[in-house]
Amino acid sequence: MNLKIALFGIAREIVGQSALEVSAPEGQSARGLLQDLHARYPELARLSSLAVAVNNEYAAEDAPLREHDEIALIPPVSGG
Amino acid sequence: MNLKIALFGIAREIVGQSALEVSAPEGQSARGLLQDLHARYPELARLSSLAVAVNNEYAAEDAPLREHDEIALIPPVSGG
Amino acid sequence: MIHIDLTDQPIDVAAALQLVEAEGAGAINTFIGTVRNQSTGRSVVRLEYEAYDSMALHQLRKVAEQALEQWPMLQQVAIIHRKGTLYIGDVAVVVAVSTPHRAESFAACQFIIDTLKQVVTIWKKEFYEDGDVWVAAHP
Amino acid sequence: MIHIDLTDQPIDVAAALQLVEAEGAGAINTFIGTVRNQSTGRSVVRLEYEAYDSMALHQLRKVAEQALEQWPMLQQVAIIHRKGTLYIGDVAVVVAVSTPHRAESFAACQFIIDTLKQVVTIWKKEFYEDGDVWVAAHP
Repeated sequence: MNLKIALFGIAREIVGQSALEVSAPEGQSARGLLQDLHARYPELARLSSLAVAVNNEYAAEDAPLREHDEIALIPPVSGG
Repeated sequence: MNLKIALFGIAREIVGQSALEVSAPEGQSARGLLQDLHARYPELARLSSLAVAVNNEYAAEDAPLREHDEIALIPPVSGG
Repeated sequence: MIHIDLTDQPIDVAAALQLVEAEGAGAINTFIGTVRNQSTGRSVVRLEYEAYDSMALHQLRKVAEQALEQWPMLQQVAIIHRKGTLYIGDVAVVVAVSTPHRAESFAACQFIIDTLKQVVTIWKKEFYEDGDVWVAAHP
Repeated sequence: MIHIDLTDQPIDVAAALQLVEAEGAGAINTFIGTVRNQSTGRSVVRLEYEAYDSMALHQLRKVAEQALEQWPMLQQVAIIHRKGTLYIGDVAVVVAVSTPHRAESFAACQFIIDTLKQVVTIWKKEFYEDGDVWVAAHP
């Protein structure tokens, strides 16, 4: 399946674009997606944290991703 | 000596005027003044608290009062 | 810097906030006390605040100084208290503090309003449909 | 009642305060975060806030709902966050809550700003004379 991933802040800068399309096996987990992306963009692994959001909620590590989910990478937030 | 005492809030209402002049022995303490006033105005003794202020500071119970002090009775405050 | 006021005019909250703005202060905490429509289950119509002005101003300044001692990082402190007749929704008191860091802004602001209520010589009389009470006067 | 906003326009603090006024609420606590001239010892020239808007709005609302669950006496909650480019002294965030009693106003307001900083998808980049940093990005 193809996953479309929105990127923000330093994750956007590291990848060099604000969205990314990756192909992933059916039932790919949030953790699996992060492992893939860490391999492709090693600088992502140096962040204090990197979470996956699905449909505006933080996703559990083993949450399976689906093709039409709104997926985003969430580097350490710093609002306020 | 003569002491002039400013009255506020419910203390003013109990006494029925906003200032009071009382004669007191030299070296009268804040506690002694309160005992005098409790005797003359028993309703003052029913308040949750009644403090004596001298020159804009709360006075200790055994603080001696002087004729030219600015003295006030302080019923329970309720600002804010 | 300490800004103290005791006034019979409506309090301008925006002006109070401007008093505590500081370039080194990223955190401003403000407490605003307004007149509630209820008190201990009775409907409030209006309030009257009476103050022993000179002592109230002196004690307000002391409270601010105590806060500055306890939290030396405080940059600005403003305490403005109303007196006279107030109606539902009117602002009775504003406390505003600015600090570089937020935890201290909450702690200092809360210390000030808590201490103010214990020591500052201001008295509140609540008027209901059917009577009035000097708040906290009796046990 | 919950009032949430994420805006690229200057925040009107007075308007935010009006949102939380309530006749039954005697206590309003407000936290205002402004841009400081310094951060970890470096002189800040400006900030840029980037937001994942839909998630930020959703999470802001969740934080407010959590506060209402924890302090059911809360009457009004307003959270307004700025995004885009900000300069020294600009208001970045306003949290305002109203309650009948003051202790809860402090606790709820502090809970909201603390939780906001942990979960809301907004990112701050600080620009100095000689560089820039995404705040908190690296250990």
